[in-house]
Amino acid sequence: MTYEEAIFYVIAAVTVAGGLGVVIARNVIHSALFLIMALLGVAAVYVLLASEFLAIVQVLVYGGAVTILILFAMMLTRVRDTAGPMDGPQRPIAALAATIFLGTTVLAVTQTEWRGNTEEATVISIYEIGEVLFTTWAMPFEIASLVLMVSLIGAIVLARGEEGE
Amino acid sequence: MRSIGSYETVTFLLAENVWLDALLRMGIVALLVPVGVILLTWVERKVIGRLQQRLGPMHVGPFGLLQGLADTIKLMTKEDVRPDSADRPTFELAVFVIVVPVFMAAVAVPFTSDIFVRNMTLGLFYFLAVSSLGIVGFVMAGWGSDNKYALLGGVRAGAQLISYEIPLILSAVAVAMLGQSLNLYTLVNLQDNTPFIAYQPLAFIIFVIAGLAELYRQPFDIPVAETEVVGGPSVEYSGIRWSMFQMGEFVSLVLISALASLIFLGGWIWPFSADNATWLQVSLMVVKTSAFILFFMWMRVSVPRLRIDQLMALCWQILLPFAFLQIIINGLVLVYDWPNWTLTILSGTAAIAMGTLIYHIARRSGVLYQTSGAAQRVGSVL
Amino acid sequence: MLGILKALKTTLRAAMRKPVTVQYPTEKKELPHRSRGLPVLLWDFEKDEPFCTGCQVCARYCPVDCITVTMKDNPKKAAGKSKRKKIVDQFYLDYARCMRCDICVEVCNFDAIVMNNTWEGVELSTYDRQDLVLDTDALLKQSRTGQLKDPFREPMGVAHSGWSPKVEEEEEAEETKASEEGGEG
Amino acid sequence: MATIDYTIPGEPDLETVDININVGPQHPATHGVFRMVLTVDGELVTDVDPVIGYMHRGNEKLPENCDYRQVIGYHDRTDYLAQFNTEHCFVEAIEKLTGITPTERSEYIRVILAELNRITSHLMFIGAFGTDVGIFGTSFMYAFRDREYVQDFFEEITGERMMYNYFRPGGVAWDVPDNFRERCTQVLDHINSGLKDLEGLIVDNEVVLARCRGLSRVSIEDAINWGLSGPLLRATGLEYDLRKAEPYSIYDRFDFDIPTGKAGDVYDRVLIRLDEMKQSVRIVEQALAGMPDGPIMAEGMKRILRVPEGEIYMRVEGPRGEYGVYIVATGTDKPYRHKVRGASFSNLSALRAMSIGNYLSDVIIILGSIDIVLCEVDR
Repeated sequence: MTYEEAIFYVIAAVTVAGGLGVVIARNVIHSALFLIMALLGVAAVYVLLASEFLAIVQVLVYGGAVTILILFAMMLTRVRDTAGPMDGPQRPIAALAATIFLGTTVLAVTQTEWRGNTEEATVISIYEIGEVLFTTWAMPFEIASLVLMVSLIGAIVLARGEEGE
Repeated sequence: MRSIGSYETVTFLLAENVWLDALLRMGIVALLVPVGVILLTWVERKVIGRLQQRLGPMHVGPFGLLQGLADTIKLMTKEDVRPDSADRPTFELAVFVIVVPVFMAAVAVPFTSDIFVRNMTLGLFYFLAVSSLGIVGFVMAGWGSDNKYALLGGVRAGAQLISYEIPLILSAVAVAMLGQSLNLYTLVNLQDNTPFIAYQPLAFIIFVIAGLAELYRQPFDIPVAETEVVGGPSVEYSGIRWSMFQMGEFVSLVLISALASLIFLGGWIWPFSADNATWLQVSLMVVKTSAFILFFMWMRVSVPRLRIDQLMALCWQILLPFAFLQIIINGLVLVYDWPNWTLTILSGTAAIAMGTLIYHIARRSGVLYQTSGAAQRVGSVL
Repeated sequence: MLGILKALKTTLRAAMRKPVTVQYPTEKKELPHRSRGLPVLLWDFEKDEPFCTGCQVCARYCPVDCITVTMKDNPKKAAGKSKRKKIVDQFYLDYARCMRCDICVEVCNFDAIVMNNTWEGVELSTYDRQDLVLDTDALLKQSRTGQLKDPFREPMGVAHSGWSPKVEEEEEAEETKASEEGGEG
Repeated sequence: MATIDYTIPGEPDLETVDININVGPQHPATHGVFRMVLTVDGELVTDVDPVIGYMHRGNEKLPENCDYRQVIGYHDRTDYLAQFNTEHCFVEAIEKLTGITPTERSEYIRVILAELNRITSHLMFIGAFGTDVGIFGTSFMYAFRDREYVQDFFEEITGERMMYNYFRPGGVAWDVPDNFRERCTQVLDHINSGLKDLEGLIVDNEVVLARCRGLSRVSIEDAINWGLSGPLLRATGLEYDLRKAEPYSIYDRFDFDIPTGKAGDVYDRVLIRLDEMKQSVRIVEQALAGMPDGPIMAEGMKRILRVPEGEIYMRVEGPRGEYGVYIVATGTDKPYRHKVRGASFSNLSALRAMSIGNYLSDVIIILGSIDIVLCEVDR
């Protein structure tokens, strides 16, 4: 086992633990904190795959911003511990759905024919990402930003409308 | 061995092994940083003392030089109190979540051409991303302490730090556009004739303001406001845990100052040549970084605190549009290949416009910052 | 922006000046002659006995009742060494209660009590509140050892403050009566 | 109190709650041991519940068992930042009841000391206000630096730094030192130069402007209805100062202005206090020039001061507003009833109305701008 592999297993364990924590923790804030842990674990996996840019974006957007907003919303609510049992009559359906999802994911990962060299991490420089983003994928990129803009304006309109009432 | 990253240069400090080398460098950072912090607390108290016509610490050692050490010993031996109703794991982990990202950020900062931990292609980006993680720590501390002051402080910290990340990153991006690189080493090397501040005065001002806010120092010390939330997230912490907050604060102070001098003031090169002697590089960096640190301390004793909605208004209504303006200016100049001096003129004009705008808004405070109406809306949303 | 620059200038200007603070425990500023520390008793070096006769006027006028005095016959009078018929027996002063109003000094007819105008009169801290109740010896110590130099006693005994200088017997009686009346009222 | 619907539309289960925040009695922002329970909705204060009484020491009841001259010491302790002003009020009341005329010299000494005391009190306000707004102790240090000069001066005269107990019915306890005039001029010089520092720090500072302009505006009618007095009242634009409106002592001999504000907001209150300090300097200068020599205690003072039967309400313009004392005398040497009207107490009653709807940080400033002395509130 090389260093990288050892480190990968540690990171993977942390990520999985974080993911489990999200669903198991009875306290919503703890869940959110476990989510940060899982997301950072994923970022670490990106680093191992030499995708630094992706890792940094993951940290910046998910680790720093998105989860803070989730925490923010939860801190201001009164719910501290999830009241009542965590399962209900929908338990078998949930189990079925989860199994199907897991199976699909495993199948997808093992059956897909990945393009490029999967034996070794491909180093993609930020210049290449930039170039691809603004040439080949310029249209989807712009559409995505347009969608975000629309939702932003929508949020502002909603917030203002509420105030006006 | 598989590549672990696209590092431009891999220089070995001592051991010819990547892992040992990294460990060694990290060890040096982890050792030097606390020492620096101990000295810096002394400097801060002394500087603030003089600005307030006081003497500052005088008793421990010559000119009170050992005051920081004495404080450290005192804090380490102090009883570590944890409120009974605090959420234990969150409360205890929070300080690490605050301190560790700061140390991680320290990795990316090249202090001179030789003294650095790791020269990263995405150094600037990495620094900003990692330092944003500390916010989680503040929110954790604020929530985990089970204290209303801490909670309010945590909420304020979250809101403020997240918001000011954006102008901070955008102003750094402006510089990165100009240098066509995110590598701090490259960015510094580009400034051998003219530092970027000459081309980007607007970005520089935005960076300093946002940096101040990221460091939550006056006039942006809203999360830790002593007279309002009694120290905010750190209110329930004592002893060594509390000193971790202090350490995080001071290391960030050094790092932000170092970063500002690297990307705007030409780091270890300007105003001399690229192949300065090491001592010259070190002294250049020390002078530039200290200038920022002293400025931040100076601001601390001279300027009162803003209110949270004014802070947000400043960020979203003034800094952010102007940061975008700077990026647009840079884009225009780069795309149409206008000479560099147009950059100076455009950015300088925009900077003056921003200053005037802030000046007028503050004078007519009743208009933008009315307590009722717009401001109340922000409050109820918060 | 301009106002902030002005504030920055102000603090910088202050930094150029000499600091106004002093290193207190090692470096003490001089106390003015009239400084009112806590009250102490004076020692009559000529007769080698306290000035205080234990007349209790200070105890009566103390607004916070921090003084307790008892009187005894002066043994030195019998020996012919002193003119004082009566002398203080026990004098207790609770420094923790004293509010340093100076009234005891003003009413004293024998100039026997003064406010300590040295640093010893203000610097006192103890672990036990009881230690702040001083007895005759402790109160006289400052004066006897000569630490208390030149206490401020000019206004004392002069009609300045409205308190009468001399004890005349009728006035004494009147005063006692008055205080009794007041007590009833 | 504004009623706010705390349910989020469309999310009936997600109910937001207000939290109560205790500011005080142990809090860096409260002046003294004042406590207020703030109900905050996020950052917005929806209710303020002031709690007083932590400092109650029976300062009105105790003097009923005290000789008139012993009471002076208790008056120092009602408003411990304006001791000479409070003593002045009480001493004047006794003099009016008994018909004693204080000597000229002592009147001048009293006015000089009272005005200097007003300056120290306002300096304290500016210092604490700066800290409330968030300057890291600088205004406090500057204010205390200047206060120290005045207090040293007071110590040279009275021997005490805080509880002077110096005024007496009929005059003052003892004469001022010989170098009084020179020292007083020196002190005034220090104040004049020190005020420049404080002005540089606070006046026209954009952050202060943004924070304090338009904050907690009070109209003249409201101010009168709430019983506000002092700088709070004058900030609304009403030119009402007891030194002019109802001249006591020898204030009618001096030429000074009453600074008034326009908006009645926090910023005006600060500016007024800065201006008042300058006016006080003017009064002291005039008083110094006119101070005669002579006795400092009225003739014919008896050992026991018996006040003839009667009652009086005497009021003076303290730094915080109208400081009054009501005395019922029954002919003995002790007051039968002794009531103190603290300016802070009345001013504080407006806190709730001024605060609601403002931000948490602003409420701290509003409280600071009232400039309470809790000893005067609780008595």
